[in-house]
Amino acid sequence: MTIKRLIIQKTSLEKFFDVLIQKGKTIYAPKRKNEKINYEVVNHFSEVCDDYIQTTQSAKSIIFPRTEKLFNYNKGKGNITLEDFDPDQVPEAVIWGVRPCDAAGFIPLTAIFNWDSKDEIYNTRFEKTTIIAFSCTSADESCFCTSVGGNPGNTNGADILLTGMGDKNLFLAEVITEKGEKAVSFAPNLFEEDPGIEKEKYLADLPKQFNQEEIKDKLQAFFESDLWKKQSLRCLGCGACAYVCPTCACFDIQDEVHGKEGKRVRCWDSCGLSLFTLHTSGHNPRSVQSQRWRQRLMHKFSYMPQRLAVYGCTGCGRCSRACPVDMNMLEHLISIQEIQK
Amino acid sequence: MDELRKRAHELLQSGEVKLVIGYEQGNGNKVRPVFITNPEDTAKLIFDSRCVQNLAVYLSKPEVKTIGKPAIVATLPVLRTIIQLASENQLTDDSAVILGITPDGALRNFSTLEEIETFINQFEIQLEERDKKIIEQINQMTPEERWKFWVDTLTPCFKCYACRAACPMCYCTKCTVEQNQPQWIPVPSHQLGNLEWHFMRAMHMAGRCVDCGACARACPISIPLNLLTKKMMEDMKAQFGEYRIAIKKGNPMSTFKPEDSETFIR
Amino acid sequence: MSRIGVFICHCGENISATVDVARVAKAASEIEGVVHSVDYKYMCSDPGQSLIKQAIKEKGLTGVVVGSCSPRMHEPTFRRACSEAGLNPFLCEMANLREHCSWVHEKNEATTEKAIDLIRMMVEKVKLNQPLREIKVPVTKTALVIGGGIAGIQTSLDIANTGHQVILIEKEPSIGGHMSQLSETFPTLDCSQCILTPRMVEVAQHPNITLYTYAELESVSGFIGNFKAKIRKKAKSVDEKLCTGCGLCTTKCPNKKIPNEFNEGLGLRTAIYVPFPQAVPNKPVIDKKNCTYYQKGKCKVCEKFCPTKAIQYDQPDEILEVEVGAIILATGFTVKKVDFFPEYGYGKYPDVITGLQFERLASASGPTLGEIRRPSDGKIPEKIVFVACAGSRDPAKGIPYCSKICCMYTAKHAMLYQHKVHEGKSYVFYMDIRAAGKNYDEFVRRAIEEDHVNYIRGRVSRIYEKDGKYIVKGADTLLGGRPVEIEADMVVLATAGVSNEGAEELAQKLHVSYDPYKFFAEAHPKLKPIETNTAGIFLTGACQSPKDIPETVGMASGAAAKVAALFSKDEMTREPLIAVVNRQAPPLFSTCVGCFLCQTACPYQAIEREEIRDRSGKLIKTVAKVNPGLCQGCGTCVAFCRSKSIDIQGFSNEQMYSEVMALLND
Amino acid sequence: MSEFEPKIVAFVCNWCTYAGADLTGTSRIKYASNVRIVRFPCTGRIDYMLLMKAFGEGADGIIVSGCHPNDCHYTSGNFHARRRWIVFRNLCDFMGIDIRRITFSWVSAAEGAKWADLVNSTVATIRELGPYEGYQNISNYLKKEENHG
Repeated sequence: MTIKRLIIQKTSLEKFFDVLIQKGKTIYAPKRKNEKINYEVVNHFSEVCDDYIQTTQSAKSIIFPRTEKLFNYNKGKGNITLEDFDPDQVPEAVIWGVRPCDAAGFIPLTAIFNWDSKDEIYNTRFEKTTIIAFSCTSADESCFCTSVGGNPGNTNGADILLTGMGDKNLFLAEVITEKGEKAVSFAPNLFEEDPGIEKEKYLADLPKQFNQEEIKDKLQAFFESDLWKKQSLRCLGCGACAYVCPTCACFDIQDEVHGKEGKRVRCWDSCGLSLFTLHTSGHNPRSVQSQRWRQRLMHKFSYMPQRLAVYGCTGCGRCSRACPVDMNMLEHLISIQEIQK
Repeated sequence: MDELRKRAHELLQSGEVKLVIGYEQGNGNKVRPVFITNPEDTAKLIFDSRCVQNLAVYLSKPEVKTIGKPAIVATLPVLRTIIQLASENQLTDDSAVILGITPDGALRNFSTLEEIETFINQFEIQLEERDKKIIEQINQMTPEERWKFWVDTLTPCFKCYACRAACPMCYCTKCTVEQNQPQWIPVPSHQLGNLEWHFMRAMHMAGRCVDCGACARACPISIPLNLLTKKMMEDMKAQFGEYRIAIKKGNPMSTFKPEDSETFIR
Repeated sequence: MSRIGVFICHCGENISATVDVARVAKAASEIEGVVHSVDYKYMCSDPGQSLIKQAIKEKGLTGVVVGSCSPRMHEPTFRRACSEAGLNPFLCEMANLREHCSWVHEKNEATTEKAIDLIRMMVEKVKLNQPLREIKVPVTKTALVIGGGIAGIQTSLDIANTGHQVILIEKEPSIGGHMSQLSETFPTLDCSQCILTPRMVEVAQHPNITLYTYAELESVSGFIGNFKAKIRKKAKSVDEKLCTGCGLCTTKCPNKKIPNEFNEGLGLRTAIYVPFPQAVPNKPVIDKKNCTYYQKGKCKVCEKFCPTKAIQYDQPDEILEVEVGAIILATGFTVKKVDFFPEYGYGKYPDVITGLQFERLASASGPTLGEIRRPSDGKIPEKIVFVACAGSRDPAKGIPYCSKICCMYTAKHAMLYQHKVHEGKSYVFYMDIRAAGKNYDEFVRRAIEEDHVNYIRGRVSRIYEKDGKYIVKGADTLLGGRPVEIEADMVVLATAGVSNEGAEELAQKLHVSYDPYKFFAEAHPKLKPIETNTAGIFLTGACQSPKDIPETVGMASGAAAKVAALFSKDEMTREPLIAVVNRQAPPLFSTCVGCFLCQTACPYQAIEREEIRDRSGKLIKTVAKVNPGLCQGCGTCVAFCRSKSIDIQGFSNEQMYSEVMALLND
Repeated sequence: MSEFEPKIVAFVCNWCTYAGADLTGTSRIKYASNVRIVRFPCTGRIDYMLLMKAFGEGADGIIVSGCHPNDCHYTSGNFHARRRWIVFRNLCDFMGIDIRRITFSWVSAAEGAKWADLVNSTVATIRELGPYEGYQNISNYLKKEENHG
């Protein structure tokens, strides 16, 4: 569908929020707690935080939770009963206040969960969730969405994109999808026609610093390069980058057993952790951190565009902010771009 | 700083070490670890009050080990770590050249572990007032409040294990959380799994922690998880006498005194 | 897949009276992996055991759980039954339905539920049991005895008489120990040397005993059945083979004023000397510290006079390496000297002496040839005071324990004095009289009643000199604490028996525990008084705590019996319930990271270091390894190991974990 | 509603407390049936993580018992254990884990009556404290709640 442009007053925005609550939506929105801002279930507009560049953790976990049950089982003697995932249990949800880079993160994520088989659980959650994004009016040194095909006012991935004007008493509301349209339809009166607002004027200024296509092409030849070792010598091999990333989708399947009962759960994992590729035999094809760092970067900038036609990075910069040893994605990508063939 | 660079340059030039592990300027206002193999690059080395990451964590990293003998910039917590690692058979006198930095910022060379031990013994590990205050606040809570505090504090943990990765004392090649026969700690980061992980981590640090703070600084979501180790250190001081990092001394948890308190035993 | 058999015992009615055994058997049959579940009147009876054997064969069981009495009662029975049916005995577990359930609870639903839980717990455990084999360790059938007093002599002779080899080492130039210093022995008053010296000679002549005097233990490694010991043979400066023991050198030695240790300093000896006339071996040694030649480089008188050219000034210490299967510690004890007591003059009064010095005075071979004379002027004392518990039972002096032998020898001393000095008056200050032993109390009574020794119950607070007499101040607590003052010519202190100097060092060499007073610690105060906590090392005599001769000899024979039992087979077998450090496929080799903190936690020094090397010999890593000969299976290391690299067979992490899980989940 | 029956797991050593509990049996002394004994070679073998697991799986109370000091079959396993329990208890307390629910004791092989008393008094204490809901809430987390984002 074509994007519908509307405007909404700040006071109406608050009303819109309340309408969504009244319609039974669970709203996840950025909330400040102990100096960190993260998505949490919010019931009052006043709790929502709006003065942030980026949340510490991405919105990924709302649709791809860090731990989720796939099914329950019960083993009687000779008969096993399964209680499968019930799509009806998934609540209708809204993610409010997502940055465009986070919203864009759902594109690669959806691609991964629909690559070979369709992941029912992920898709159900995704379909039941409306993403209301807010454009960025400022950026920091870790941000680089413009270099990976995004921008501070990018509409990709969002259902509705709101862009605040000046002192943010008025917002441009771009209704991008049917999900977005449906949300607006709950309170159409709160919105007005767009008088022709020049959105770009209000967006953060973030120059493009590298070309991801060029990087993709270059990486093909870099598999055996000693670049990885140089870049990753200080990498500690923790999973912080993957766990804050809006697109990292590695997971582990675990059975939690309690006697005859048990459940199978899916939980986050990371290719940065050494155990991730450890074979039962004791052999580990990615035995050192440089190989794991290579995997992370290659996966996002080479394998995914090749296989899924989508890049695995939206330039949110969370990994760089979270890294205890300043492994900076942007810096490393620029340095790859700078390598002369 | 010039002295540090000069010494690092000498060490690399002479071939005494193959690698210098230190700090360099990172992005923005960050500093970060740097690994220098070329004497010319020693100009990158910096040292200031921002340089708090515990570099000793790299001494057990396989890729770093393959480069050759390192020199390491070692502040007081790093020196303590080196001694604790030595007491656990992970380091010897020849493992690394120590570029010690005294608490007042001066370069100090150490030629033996004993020298380091003597040096660090001048500075008792003391909790900062701020930490003492928080611990005291938690102590003042009712057990139910404490329980709620910790469940709430640990619930956000998503088990990225940055705390473990940043800790130089967590050098096991296979951590208990990676054992699955039996599965001591649940893999998923639910509340029980998180509690058990942090409880066990604290127990494993008992008597070994040098209070460098690396674990808490590494936590991407700022869980104050080193409050546990700090509290434990205070308790051990109170229960078993001094808390001192030393080369030759059984771990307080692997030794005992016949007169240890047993007022809690019926 | 497990095929577990469950066998529920009624134990007559002992279990079935309170537990619904049929229901337990039925519930057990529903547990995953259980293929056979029955209940029976008496599982331990022959027909009961046959049920188990039959089921093992017919159902191809991979594990057995017997729900009956305590495993401490019948575990061997059922394990043997399994073994007889071809199932590894360690695949059998018992659930304690009797002592821990039916006998202690009322008949009700909850009790049956508990029984089911206990069964489920053991079923889950036994699923994870591993077939184990008994551990076999070879045994070197030679014993090393350290210390040549009566304890070492007795144990050496007893072991040697069983046909096994003994190496006996003694740090002094002669064996004999304290017993050779004694005059007469209580309660029979027979002459100590008369009964000891034949044994000393027997040691020297026994074909199975190798005696090294003037020798000390340098170091020891290895474990039970397989120790390697290094012995330092100190240079005697006399070639033992050439020396005939004629004694000419000792008469010619110009340095004659050295206090004689054997006589507790009450006599003198030369620098080249034989400690006492009946010494074994009866050959001299040169005391280098007091020899003019060694100190000043000139003299060599002994060499000049020696008819066989046996003197060798440049003889070096010799280090012998021996392999032994058992070690017996018989290093004895010592007594506190008079200088330990400020209140008794700090040793400045020559006629305030120790009991051991009194023994030398009373001994026919002693400096006074058995006459009781004052060391200061040789006068026969007319009034003599004996002070018991000098130091002993005195926490303020750091010796809270009773030295055990003083009551008896003090009575003996007083008696000997009365026998030798008929008109003399003797007093004994005592706290309590401890004369438990065959004919002991009668002996003390004889001293009091027949020999008229004056026993005063009370402590001596002070001794000081006044007009050539020693004023002994004390109190008679039987007379309401009335002060007592005695003017004595001589005072004999029954000073506390204490551990030997160097005991701590020796204990550390051998990894043997010791108590706060540096006496070696037995493995169990009641049931293992002879064993130490290190398997294969035994204790005898006063090195464990002060004791008298009969007790020492009894213990020595006991230790010999322990050694004989150990040596009775070529290999010893042990239960395989020991700790094991895991080994894994390369590149990990083991999850152990070699922190070796487990070494300090192990009570048995059973954890060794193993270097894992690649084919070219390059060290890959150093990891812990449990010595199966030393490990006793306590599992302290297992609970301590952070990386869970050590596990214990029979009580493994998986087993214990699954027990807890099974208990709390249906 | 029937009275709350606490689930209590006892972690005991083989040589003293297990034998002591056997003696309770041979002496026919009755005690509450809420306790289930897990036998270890020595208190030194008892892993604190097993205690955590017991709470995690729904135990309301725990007993840990072994040989009196100096009576350890392995000479010092109980001393090591005691030290471990000191640290463990402090940490539990600091984290709000209810240490009233863990009874530590020395019960010798001769103390059959003491064992019965110990179990009875522990059961009484736990009965008064009620089910360990705090812990059970977090361990039921995945049993009830489905996901965690």
